[in-house]
Amino acid sequence: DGVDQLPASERTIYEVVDPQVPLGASAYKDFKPKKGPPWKIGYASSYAGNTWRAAALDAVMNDLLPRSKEAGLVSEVVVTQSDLKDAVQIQQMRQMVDDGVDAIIICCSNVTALNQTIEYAYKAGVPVFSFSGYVTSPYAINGAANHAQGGGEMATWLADKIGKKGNVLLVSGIPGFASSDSFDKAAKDALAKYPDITIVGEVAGKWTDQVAQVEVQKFLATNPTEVDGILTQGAQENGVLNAMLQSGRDMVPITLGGEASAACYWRQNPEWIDAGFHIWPPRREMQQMWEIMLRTLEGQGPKVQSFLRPVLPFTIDEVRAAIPEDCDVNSTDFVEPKADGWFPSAIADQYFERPADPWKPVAQ
Amino acid sequence: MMSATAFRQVTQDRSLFVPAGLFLVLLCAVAFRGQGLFTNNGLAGAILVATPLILTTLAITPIVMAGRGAVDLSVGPLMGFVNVTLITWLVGNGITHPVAVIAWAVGLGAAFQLVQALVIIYVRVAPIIVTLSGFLVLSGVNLMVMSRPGGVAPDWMLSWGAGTSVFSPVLLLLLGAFAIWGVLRGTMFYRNLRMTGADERMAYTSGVQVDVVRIIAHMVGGVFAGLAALSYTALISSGDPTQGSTYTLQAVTALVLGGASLSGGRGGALGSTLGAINMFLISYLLSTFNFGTVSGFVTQMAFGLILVGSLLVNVFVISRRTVA
Amino acid sequence: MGSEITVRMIDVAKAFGETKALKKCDFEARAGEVHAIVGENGSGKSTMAKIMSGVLHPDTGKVTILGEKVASPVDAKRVGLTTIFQEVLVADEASVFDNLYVGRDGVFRSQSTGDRRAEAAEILARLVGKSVDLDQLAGSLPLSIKQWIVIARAILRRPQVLILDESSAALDLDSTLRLHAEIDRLRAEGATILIVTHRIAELVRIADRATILRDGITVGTLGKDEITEENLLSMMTPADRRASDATEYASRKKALSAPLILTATGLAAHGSARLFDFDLPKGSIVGVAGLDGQGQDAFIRALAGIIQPFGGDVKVRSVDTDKMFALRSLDDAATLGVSYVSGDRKREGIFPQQSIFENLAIGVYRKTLGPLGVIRKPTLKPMFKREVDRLRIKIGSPSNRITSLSGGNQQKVLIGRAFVNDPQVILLNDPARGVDLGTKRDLYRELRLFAEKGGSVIYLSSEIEEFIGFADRVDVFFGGTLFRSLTGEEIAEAPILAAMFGKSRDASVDFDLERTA
Amino acid sequence: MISTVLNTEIGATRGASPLRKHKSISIGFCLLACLLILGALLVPGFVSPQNARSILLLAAFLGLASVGQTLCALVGALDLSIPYIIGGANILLPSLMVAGLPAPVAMIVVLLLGILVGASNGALSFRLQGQALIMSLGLGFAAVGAVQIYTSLGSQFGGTVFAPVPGWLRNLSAFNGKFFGLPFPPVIVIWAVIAAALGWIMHNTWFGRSLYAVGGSRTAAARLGISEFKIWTVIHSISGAMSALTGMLLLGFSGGGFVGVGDPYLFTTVAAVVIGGTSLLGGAGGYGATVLGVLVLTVLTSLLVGLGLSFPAQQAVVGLLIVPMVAIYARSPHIRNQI
Ligand SMILES: Nc1ncnc2c1ncn2[C@@H]1O[C@H](COP(=O)(O)OP(=O)(O)OP(=O)(O)O)[C@@H](O)[C@H]1O
Ligand SMILES: Nc1ncnc2c1ncn2[C@@H]1O[C@H](COP(=O)(O)OP(=O)(O)OP(=O)(O)O)[C@@H](O)[C@H]1O
Ligand SMILES: [Mg+2]
Ligand SMILES: [Mg+2]
Repeated sequence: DGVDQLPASERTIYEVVDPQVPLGASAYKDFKPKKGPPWKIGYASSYAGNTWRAAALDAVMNDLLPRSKEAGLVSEVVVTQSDLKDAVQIQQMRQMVDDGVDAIIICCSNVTALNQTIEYAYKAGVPVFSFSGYVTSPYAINGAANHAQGGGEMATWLADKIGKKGNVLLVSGIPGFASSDSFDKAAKDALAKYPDITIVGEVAGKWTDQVAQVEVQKFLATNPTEVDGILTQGAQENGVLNAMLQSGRDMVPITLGGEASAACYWRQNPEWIDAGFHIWPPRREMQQMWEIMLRTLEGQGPKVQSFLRPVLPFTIDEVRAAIPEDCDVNSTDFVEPKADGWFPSAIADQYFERPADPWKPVAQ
Repeated sequence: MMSATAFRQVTQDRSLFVPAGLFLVLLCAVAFRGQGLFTNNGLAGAILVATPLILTTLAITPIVMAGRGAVDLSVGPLMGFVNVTLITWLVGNGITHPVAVIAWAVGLGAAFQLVQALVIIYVRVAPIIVTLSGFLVLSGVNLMVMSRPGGVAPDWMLSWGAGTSVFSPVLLLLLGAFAIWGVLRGTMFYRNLRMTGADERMAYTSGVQVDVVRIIAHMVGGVFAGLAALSYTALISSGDPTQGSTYTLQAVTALVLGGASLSGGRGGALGSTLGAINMFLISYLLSTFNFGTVSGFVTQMAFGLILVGSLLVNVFVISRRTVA
Repeated sequence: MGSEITVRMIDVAKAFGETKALKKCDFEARAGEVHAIVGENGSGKSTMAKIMSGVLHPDTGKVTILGEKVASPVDAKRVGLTTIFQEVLVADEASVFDNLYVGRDGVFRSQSTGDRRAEAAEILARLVGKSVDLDQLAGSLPLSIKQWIVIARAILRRPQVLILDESSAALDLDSTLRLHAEIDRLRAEGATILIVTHRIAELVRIADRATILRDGITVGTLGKDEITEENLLSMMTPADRRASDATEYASRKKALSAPLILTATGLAAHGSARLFDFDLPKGSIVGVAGLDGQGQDAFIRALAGIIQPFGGDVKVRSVDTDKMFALRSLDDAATLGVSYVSGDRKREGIFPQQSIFENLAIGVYRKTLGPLGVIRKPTLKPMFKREVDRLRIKIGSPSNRITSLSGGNQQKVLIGRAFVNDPQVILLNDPARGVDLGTKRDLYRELRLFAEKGGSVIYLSSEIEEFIGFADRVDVFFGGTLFRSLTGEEIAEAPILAAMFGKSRDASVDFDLERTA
Repeated sequence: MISTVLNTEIGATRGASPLRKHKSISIGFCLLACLLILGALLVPGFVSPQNARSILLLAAFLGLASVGQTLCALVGALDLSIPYIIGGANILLPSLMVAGLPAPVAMIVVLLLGILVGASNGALSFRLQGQALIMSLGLGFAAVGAVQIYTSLGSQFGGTVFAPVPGWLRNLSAFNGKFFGLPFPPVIVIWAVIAAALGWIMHNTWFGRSLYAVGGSRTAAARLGISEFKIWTVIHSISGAMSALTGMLLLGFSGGGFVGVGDPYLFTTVAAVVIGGTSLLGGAGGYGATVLGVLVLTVLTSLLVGLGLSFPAQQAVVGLLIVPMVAIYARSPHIRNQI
């Protein structure tokens, strides 16, 4: 199948993976777009309420789109938002297809609900790219960090950090969303290896700091139990941190996913922890998806259905480099890997049948 | 037999003016914004996406018509309940035969509504409270049955969600519901229902079996909720415990947009269908604008304003009638 | 006359909590007779009718209709019993046709409209006297037509037993005659017709027998020849209550020459009615009479500022400045000291979930407001006590709900609500409806006292007897306008009745005469 | 909520003795006591100052949000705009502060806007009666949409607004807030004061009495010169104001503006009103009852959490509880007794 065609170095990324993530060969190996560039792209997001989505959209509108326009690759991006309503997202995607977009990027949706619509798009010659999460449809191309591997790695880090024993609070994302569930599943599997660690509670932070803060506060207030560490998904760790700060309890290790705000607290309290994780850096992931999309549209022939990236740990030095000493604990930004640090073109080339620089397509 | 009088009644029914007017306006606007909707695929998709809402709206229609302010808040979660049990309990256990699946959906919907009707009638608690309770219970139970979206619809249903042909099985579900309604409309039940909703005491003293009428109204609503769940399952080809709840507000809104009165007596399938289609068209129309980042918010605001406007116009039209 | 017994009640009792509506009710009616049920307000007539119809179940005793037990309106329909209830039950949102045939068929059976439409159109035309569009919504029709719809609904069922609970109360003479013709027709077909009515003249003409109820007990049945006013009254009312009230009123000196406190000029009850003027001398009691729908109701509401009269002005003399001020709204009425008491206490009087105290005191809150709309509570208790004593309201604890009181006492509370503001004019819109005699007497006495102290009263009533010996003047409405003002000797049954039917001064009204004319 | 069913309620409480009148209150107290005893027995640490504090804090938010719902229920209306006004206020306040308005001014602006939305709610829906809830839903949508558009101008996100929450606001409503040195957040006191004031107003002012009058019988109230329009407008304005206030106070609790904070209050406010014993049909009940309802609901939730029930299970249990609760004190009379 698809992953077998990757070089061994890349295949390791797929070792720990959510079993639902489709790993087959891509349906777009021999794909030719309906027409040549510039293409019209649809971005059907399911939600717009948090900083992470905002950063991702910002990457499209203020970085990727202008650059693509300059390169004559993309003419416009149509953005819709469905407020977490599947039916609405389905309708918006179909509308995009009917209105003649050349590719659709979807964001972090229900893993199965859109499958029929994706097939509909495929039949109309419109490839669908699922960004930062997977869908099970064989006609979609998924691009994301390997959230299962990330969950496992972050859980292991936390377990070590608290001395392999104690009570852990798990702050999940949006239950039911692909990346959220992959993360939780692997994280729980990893923690299960430590008999002295108990998960004392599980709350949903919805990848929104305020929600995470409220939920964790409620948990801490109504559960007098000791909490020794908090395992939280990314894009909400600052809420978790604030909840801890407010509760008046002693600070415990919390997994960091790249929010500049929480990273700032770390920068000011360097003794607190020893690592953070780029688990879903919004701009880099979007860039990854965007480049995969460009390459596919250029007919480079993706080999796999799912492009997974390993979760990258980062150190306080990287944080120091990224944000200043007098950083803002309310920042809405993210600490992200360097532009080519996430999905370098040398590696990307290995994922395509006919690799080329996506930004300088050979004239067709 | 849609006789001349029935036609006259429909045209006389001022409560349809606003939804019908809004429908025409929206249709023109959509046509102006792009003809995507008026292609085979566009229509097929529209039917696919709008059917669950139309059917949930139809599901609360008889219940609201039965009066006592019986806005059925539980309808969305009920649809979700049918959806998740279908996927988890039936398909999850290898039961995928179409007859079994359809019987389950329809039967479960009707059974739940029967329970609600019995509580309303015999415990004599206000319907809105009973259905609020149903809403909370089912919203919770749905997540207990299925903690996260997933599963797959039966194979035979997968093609339903393709939405590439106007004459899809989903359309059949819709037509089936209309047929049931059409048959009922031709019987005394329909009149008894309207009279019960309009003035229950009058109906009761005139020898209408108001309790039976109420029970049937609920069960018909339950059957429609079951059909709605089938079309919804076809739409997402899977189970989703979270989406049902959002359908309650949408259905009640569509009902009111369709000119029905939440206090009973006024309303009908035609109005409800128009209301639900209007909701779809509003959302379709707004999606044709590229509002970029704020699209969701503009949609929400515009939707609210259209709702407010059409309610106000409705009041105007209807109060004109009582003056006349 | 057939002698087959169609309706039989043996030893029936029915209590609503503490209230014993029926204590011992024995009753028989035969096929082919018109049987009247008479009694004071609250004596249990409607309860009896509801029990026969299967709406209520008796606590004890046995009821058979045409040999069967009737446990619900559905049963009643099956055995062929139809009831026209006291309240006009019409669905506004449904068409006339649907209103006529509601409940005729089972839950499902398919609709067959063809014959029915013709039949309905014919009967409705016969009853109303003109044709009515069957497809229009009932809500857009006037009350009188709605009443006819209810009657037509019953007649269309060709009942074996028909019960009319005060159904003629709202009909004018012409209509009453058409109803009587219909009743005659049914009787000739062998049906049993039970009528509940307070109109003695009507009874005398149409009833074959009459059963009298007193305090929930059937005290006897009169044959056709025995039905006279004296007989009925002596059986209906306990001896101790029967003493004439007239003596009490006689002493009052007439106040019609006093200065005017309220004047109305150029009014009309509806657009096409003739304009009229009205005046109210200080300290007088003016009765307002009229058949239903003749405009007296709109008139009294217009005086109260509830509705706008067609054209015209209402002016009231202000106590402080002694000048006449226009009264156009409820607020004007409040500032000018005009209080209104409705007889429809259920709909526009009581606040059912509130206490007795609250129901009375709410009338005066506005006068006792301190800064920021704060109610000055200490003044209220004495005021409440004063009114309760004055009106002899029988209450338990003032904090009980008003609905724990009997209808008459509820009405007294509402009158207390009007008095508590020390008004200069009180408008009473049929306040004695559903009120028993003792209560009425208390009410008359208080109003007379009020008038003697300089207050003015406008008293609308549907019962002519109420005016006699009580009102200084009776203004009779007919055709939407003030038809005649009667004073002195003219305040007697015959002249008032004549005027109510739009007859000249001397013509006496007799149902039989009218019929042959 | 629906005027045509108003009369069904009339018989429900006929012949009420004082005991019966306070039936819902006594039942509420019993239930609360039972829950507390159960909690003490079953959940370690349930009866502790910390837990009491957190229950009261969470109850305070629900209680404040339920003020408007109670008043609306008293005239037979439902206000579905509450969650949207809460969410709108929650993001508008920080974004106004970011725009440079001093905090007090920003708060007043938000409060006034809440009142404006509420007032339009009341003014536009008073003729609709039964349809009023959809009107409030529509206006809620419009309002929150507008606020989100405003807040996303110049920033990327409308759903969330990030701005430093002033310390005093944080102190008002955070768990570790201090009330003059006492270890509980002042929002609890704010709630208590508002509850007491409201209870007093309802019984001792013309406004309060006319509110009950309109809810009990519209026509009878109109005869007394009480303007139904005014009452509807005022109570919806109060509802708007209290929702805006709740939204702003929640900012101190959650540490940043998020439009979704109001979502849970859509049906929980209705549930609190109903459990307290205020009829949704108007005329009977009061804020005191709602306070009880809020406490029952919050203690119950806390107990269920303590027992380890998941959120869905909690919701189901609360739902199952409503019908029996209401059945004890607010059954409608049989139709036979309504003829
Ligand atoms: N549903 C009820 N609940 C409690 N008491 C009732 C009920 N219906 C009637 N009553 C009481 O029973 C008694 C008889 O009432 P009923 O209506 O039968 O009198 P009626 O003779 O019809 O009077 P009217 O001439 O006013 O119509 C009255 O005291 C009344 O208050
Ligand atoms: N379900 C009930 N429970 C207790 N009391 C009732 C009930 N229904 C009616 N009553 C009381 O019975 C009395 C009259 O009731 P009823 O319904 O017979 O009045 P009515 O005949 O419609 O009106 P009217 O006063 O014109 O005769 C009132 O005191 C009322 O409060
Ligand atoms: Mg009576
Ligand atoms: Mg009666």
